[in-house]
Amino acid sequence: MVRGSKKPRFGILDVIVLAAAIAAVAYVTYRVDSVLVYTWDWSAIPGYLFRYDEDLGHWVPNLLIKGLITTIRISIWALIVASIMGTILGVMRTSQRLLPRLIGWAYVEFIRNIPPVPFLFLFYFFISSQIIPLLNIGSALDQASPATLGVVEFLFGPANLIENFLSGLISLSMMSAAYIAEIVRAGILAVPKGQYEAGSSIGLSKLAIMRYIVLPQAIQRVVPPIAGQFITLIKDSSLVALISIQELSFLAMEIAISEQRFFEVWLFTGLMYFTICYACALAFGRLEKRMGRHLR
Amino acid sequence: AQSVIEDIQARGKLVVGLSTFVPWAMRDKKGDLIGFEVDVARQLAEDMGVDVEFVPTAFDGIIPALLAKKFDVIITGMVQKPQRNLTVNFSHPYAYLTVGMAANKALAEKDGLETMEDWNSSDVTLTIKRGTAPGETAARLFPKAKVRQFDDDAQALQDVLNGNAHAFLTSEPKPAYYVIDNPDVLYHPFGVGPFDPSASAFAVRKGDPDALNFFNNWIQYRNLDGWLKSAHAKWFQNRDWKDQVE
Amino acid sequence: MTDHGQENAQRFADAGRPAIIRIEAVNKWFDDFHVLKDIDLTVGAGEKVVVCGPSGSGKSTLIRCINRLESHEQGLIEVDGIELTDDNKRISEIRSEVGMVFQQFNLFPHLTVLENCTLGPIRARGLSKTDARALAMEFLEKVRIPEQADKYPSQLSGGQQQRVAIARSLCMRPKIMLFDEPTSALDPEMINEVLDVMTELAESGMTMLCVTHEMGFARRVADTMVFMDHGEIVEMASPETFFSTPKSDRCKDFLEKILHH
Amino acid sequence: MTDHGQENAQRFADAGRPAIIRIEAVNKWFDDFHVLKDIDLTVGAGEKVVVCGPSGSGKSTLIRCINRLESHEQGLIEVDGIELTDDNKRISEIRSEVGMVFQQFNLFPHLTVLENCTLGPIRARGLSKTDARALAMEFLEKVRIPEQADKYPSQLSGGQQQRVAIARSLCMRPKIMLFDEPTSALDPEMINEVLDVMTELAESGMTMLCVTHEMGFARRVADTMVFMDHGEIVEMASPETFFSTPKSDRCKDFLEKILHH
Amino acid sequence: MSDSATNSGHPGPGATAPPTTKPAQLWWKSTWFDIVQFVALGGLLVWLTGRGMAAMDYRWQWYRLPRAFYRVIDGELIWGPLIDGLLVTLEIAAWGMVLTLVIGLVTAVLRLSDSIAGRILAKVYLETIRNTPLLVQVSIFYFVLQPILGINNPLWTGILCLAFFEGSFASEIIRAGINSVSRGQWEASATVGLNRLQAYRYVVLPQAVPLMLPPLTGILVNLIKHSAILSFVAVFELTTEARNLIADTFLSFEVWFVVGGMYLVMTISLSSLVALLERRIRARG
Ligand SMILES: Nc1ncnc2c1ncn2[C@@H]1O[C@H](COP(=O)(O)OP(=O)(O)OP(=O)(O)O)[C@@H](O)[C@H]1O
Ligand SMILES: Nc1ncnc2c1ncn2[C@@H]1O[C@H](COP(=O)(O)OP(=O)(O)OP(=O)(O)O)[C@@H](O)[C@H]1O
Ligand SMILES: [Mg+2]
Ligand SMILES: [Mg+2]
Repeated sequence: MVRGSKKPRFGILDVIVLAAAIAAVAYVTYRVDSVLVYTWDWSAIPGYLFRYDEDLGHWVPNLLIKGLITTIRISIWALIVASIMGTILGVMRTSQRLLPRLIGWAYVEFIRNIPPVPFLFLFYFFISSQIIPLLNIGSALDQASPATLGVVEFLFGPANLIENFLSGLISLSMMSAAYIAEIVRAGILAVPKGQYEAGSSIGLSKLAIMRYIVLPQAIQRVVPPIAGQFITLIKDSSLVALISIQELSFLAMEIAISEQRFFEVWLFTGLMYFTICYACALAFGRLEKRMGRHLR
Repeated sequence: AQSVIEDIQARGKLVVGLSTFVPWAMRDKKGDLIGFEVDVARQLAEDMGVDVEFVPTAFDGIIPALLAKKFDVIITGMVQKPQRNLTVNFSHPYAYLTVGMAANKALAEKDGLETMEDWNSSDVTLTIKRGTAPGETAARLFPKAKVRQFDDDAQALQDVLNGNAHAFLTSEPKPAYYVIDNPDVLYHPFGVGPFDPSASAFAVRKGDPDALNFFNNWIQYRNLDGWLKSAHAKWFQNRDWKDQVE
Repeated sequence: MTDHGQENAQRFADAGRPAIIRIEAVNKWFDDFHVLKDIDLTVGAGEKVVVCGPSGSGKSTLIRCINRLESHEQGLIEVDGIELTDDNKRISEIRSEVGMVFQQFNLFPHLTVLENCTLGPIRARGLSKTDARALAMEFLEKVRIPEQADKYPSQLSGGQQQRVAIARSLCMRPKIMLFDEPTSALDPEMINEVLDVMTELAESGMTMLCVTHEMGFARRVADTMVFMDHGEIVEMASPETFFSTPKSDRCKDFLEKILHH
Repeated sequence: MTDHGQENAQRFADAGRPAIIRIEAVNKWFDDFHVLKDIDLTVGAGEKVVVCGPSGSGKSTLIRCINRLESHEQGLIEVDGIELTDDNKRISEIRSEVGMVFQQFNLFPHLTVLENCTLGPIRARGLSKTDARALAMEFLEKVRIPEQADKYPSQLSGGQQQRVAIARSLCMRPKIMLFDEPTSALDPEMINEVLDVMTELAESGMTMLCVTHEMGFARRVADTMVFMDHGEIVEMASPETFFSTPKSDRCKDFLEKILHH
Repeated sequence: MSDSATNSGHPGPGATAPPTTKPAQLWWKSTWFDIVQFVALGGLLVWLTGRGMAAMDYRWQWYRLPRAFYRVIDGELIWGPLIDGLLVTLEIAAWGMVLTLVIGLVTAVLRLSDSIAGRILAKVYLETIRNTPLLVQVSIFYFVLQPILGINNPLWTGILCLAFFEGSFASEIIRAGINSVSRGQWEASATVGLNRLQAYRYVVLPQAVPLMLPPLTGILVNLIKHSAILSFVAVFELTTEARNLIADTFLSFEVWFVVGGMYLVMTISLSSLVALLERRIRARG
């Protein structure tokens, strides 16, 4: 009767749910054969994962894997940058002073309320196209040794698109940071006031309280929502195709168009996303358990 | 201001923006870019004595990138239209398109669509790829019909195959190929067409007459010596390239 | 209320102790709510003061002002000769002189018992890890739970947690200990183990200011009882006088309520 | 533990009261943790039973089993002749016979005091609004806070909240009242006002089963004291015997700890 | 709230007005100075963006835009594509929210139930939706499920798909809201004789809903933002219209900025509306 007081058991609801699920699946399978005008052909997909390069004499990754690597690369970078930005913004939003709170608030509201495409355009074409050329990355890379170039390409992708990569990375991070800031803020606010007081009563400075007491506890609380945010980030990274970055969904689209195998490519790409996102969710779940061992 | 032609030469590299559009530009099995446009750009670069770099970009991002000087030129089967020409400059045409139509047999029969007049009805749904010439064709020939725009032909085709829409319009020779591929479902309605010849051209930024002059003359030059024609034929007259892709 | 000021000074001269906390005419407001009204209180080194009074009377606020978890708006608070102002440096000086134990323990749940005790000494006092550990173990023994050093707070009973909190404060080697209802969140069987530790601490000569309703403890340990109501110190006396002949009606009332059951 | 069963029946035959709660050989586990071990307890109509024991000994679990907030896995519990099983209909019958007051009050914060009291009668009993109001006002007067009827729980003191909780239970006109440490979340000055209400209720002849550590109250009110430890009933006796000559060491220990301060 | 007991009828000798001796605030610590700094910072950003626009030497053609909103032909007002699209987007948001809430509630209740099959079904649904891109879901809904289920309407397919997507997030919010009502409230409901449904209706939801409102607003905002993805399957919402317009005119920047602004107005007015609603609900409790 009381929620959560009982172990799961098999009841009438199960029968209804199961029956509904089975009926739905049966109906869909029946209709797939009779309605959908489409001949499935999955044969081309494996070749786009890896192919045998006759010149080099070994297997090399093809478009889908390359795209996947780009997606993972930009997602990881963006998560790192977004976490740092988000933490700073989140701390700002809990500040005693008005100015940091105002800045944090304005940032979060702006990002959360504007659709990604206009934001990306605004940022890429007007802001980063002013700032990034100042860094002179292009000419620096022209003079770089092959070894340096290799490292840079491993970290940031093809040298000719590095400015795009950085812009895409920053815009993705900026978008994610707004959400992470909210998560961090909630995490910080969830740490009871008594913890701050206990910290200051043993003589710790404000910074030390943040560093040794509040953030460690806040982080534990924010791991699950951050995991969700990371997954969203991976999925939303497809946006950067607009600025010429060859990530997974863009290349999948190109293959789908070239091959005229629309569903197979998309379903398979969906599966690839699912795999990395779900793996990510599981990994974060582990992390959460490990960190939560000692907290009630 | 300095012309982009000088930039290209100083850099030793021609940067071309394009988006995938069969058979203009697409990926082969190795993941490399192939297609009519790719040949054109390669030849253009060769004639200029520079390397070529392709930057595949989603169609929505391609014009802003050109305007923001991320590319030197867009070569992607872009059709000249007056409204577009107000924003960018177009070169002389280097290829011509005609629009064909493939329709869903069962749906057309059910709704009794026979003549051109029948098709011009608000009950009819047509599909096209966004930003391509068939849009105009549909609006001119069938002003009453509903038009759905997709990001790609494959989607537009599937919508018709699924029976969601009556017919789709795209540049020849694809409609013909699709009918051959799906003989039970698709057919060419009322045996007319192809319609509406239109022209594809390079797109460049405004305010650069030197570039425009150079590209115009290159196109004319390669037109007169027949290179453009044979390159076009290679990709549009037959589907020998198919096994490079599938 | 300057009566108390005099009474205070009097009492104080008698005992011949040097003052370690001086509170003079302190007023404090929460927005428009006048929470401390003209408080005068002097505590001598080694003196044990027990503060009691109804809920909301300002007891917690008073002792939180003493280590500046709250700031007062009028009057003077001096701890060990240092006046409490907005000056940050002084605050941290004060904080290292004054230990505080809270009703809700406020242990750091992500740190072990030992880490709870060494965090302050290492980060605020700059002790080496080894020294801090030795210090912590000393005080954990004093509160009789050295064997729990490597557990996390959530693995301890309430009484044990509160004893850790006391040890954690002691590790900062404070001259004064403040207690804010240290036993009121405890299960009844655990109250005594904490009171015992506090009694020992009192016997060792530590200056203590303690908000509690444990009147048995107060009788045993207090040098001075303070009764607060509505933000004022209504009565201040030795335990004997306080319990046998309370002067004000408010105090009588309160004692009746609290001692009856 | 069937000694207690006999002892129980004995005590009970003496008093000549009909049994209203029968608990026989009840066992309960939380996963692998054996929380109630062979519990036997019979409560007569109008009897007052006070249960005490260390934290975690299973006191709450026992009384929560009686109105089936928890279900037992072995043995028999019968309330007013109805056996507690999984049958939902019976559970709601039981629930309307048995009122319960919690340590944390558990008032509905979004409803006024009056609405708190009338929700059950209206929705579960099907009373009209007017009747439910009249009923609620009657019991609010009994717990001496009729003037607070239109306030929200957050506007009341702890003692007042707990009295509302008692009134809310009484509005269901239960035959039996269960109390789970009703005063342990209260400020000390408020404990008595709640205990007074409970004493009155006891005097009115209500059957009561009360977990509490307020030994003064127990002495005054209880017919029977029950001491639990580690999921067992270790001792069961009249208050006189219980406080003067506890039999088991565990019970002695416990009483010492709890009565000392 | 708490001053009823403490503040009344007991002025005490020291109960004067708050002290006048409070030190005056330093000007660089005052609220208005923070606001000035904030405005200055905002101005700097706008200026930077403006400079970026100028540096591109792009010829802005804003004057071509009004036609996208309305035209007057023979004295008759005809709404342009952006207005049409806006209306469709609002329609999607309205229906989408209703469906999202229904799906979210059902999923949340299934996950909180004792039923094994219910929990598993809910879990599978959540994981699938959350770990795949919306784009993939939209294509599958449109090209695979639509013909199978026989929904002959892209708009409704789109709404359904969005609702399933956002519903997965809504369900977590609803679940968290319900879970945040303490267990004691359920138990108290049971002891005053309410059954499970009544406990939900009279005790739990009235407390949970105010908690859920702010995050649910986020969902609605996302619903509006994500509806843009339906342009992929030719639903005539705002983004589709915008993209078609751009494909015809190549006025990318002008159109995107205006459309971005339109979304911003929609989402912000929505958030403010819900904030207002929330305040009213809070005021009652
Ligand atoms: N931060 C604050 N803001 C506003 N009012 C406060 C604040 N802290 C405390 N108060 C109010 O000040 C009054 C005194 O609070 P204080 O905690 O000092 O009382 P107390 O005597 O310790 O009571 P208790 O025995 O309940 O702990 C109370 O009425 C309380 O509501
Ligand atoms: N839902 C539950 N799941 C698992 N273990 C539980 C649950 N509820 C209680 N327990 C455990 O059962 C034991 C008895 O709990 P119970 O609440 O009955 O003790 P108690 O005598 O009421 O203690 P207290 O005086 O602290 O209220 C405790 O060890 C507790 O940890
Ligand atoms: Mg207090
Ligand atoms: Mg209990």
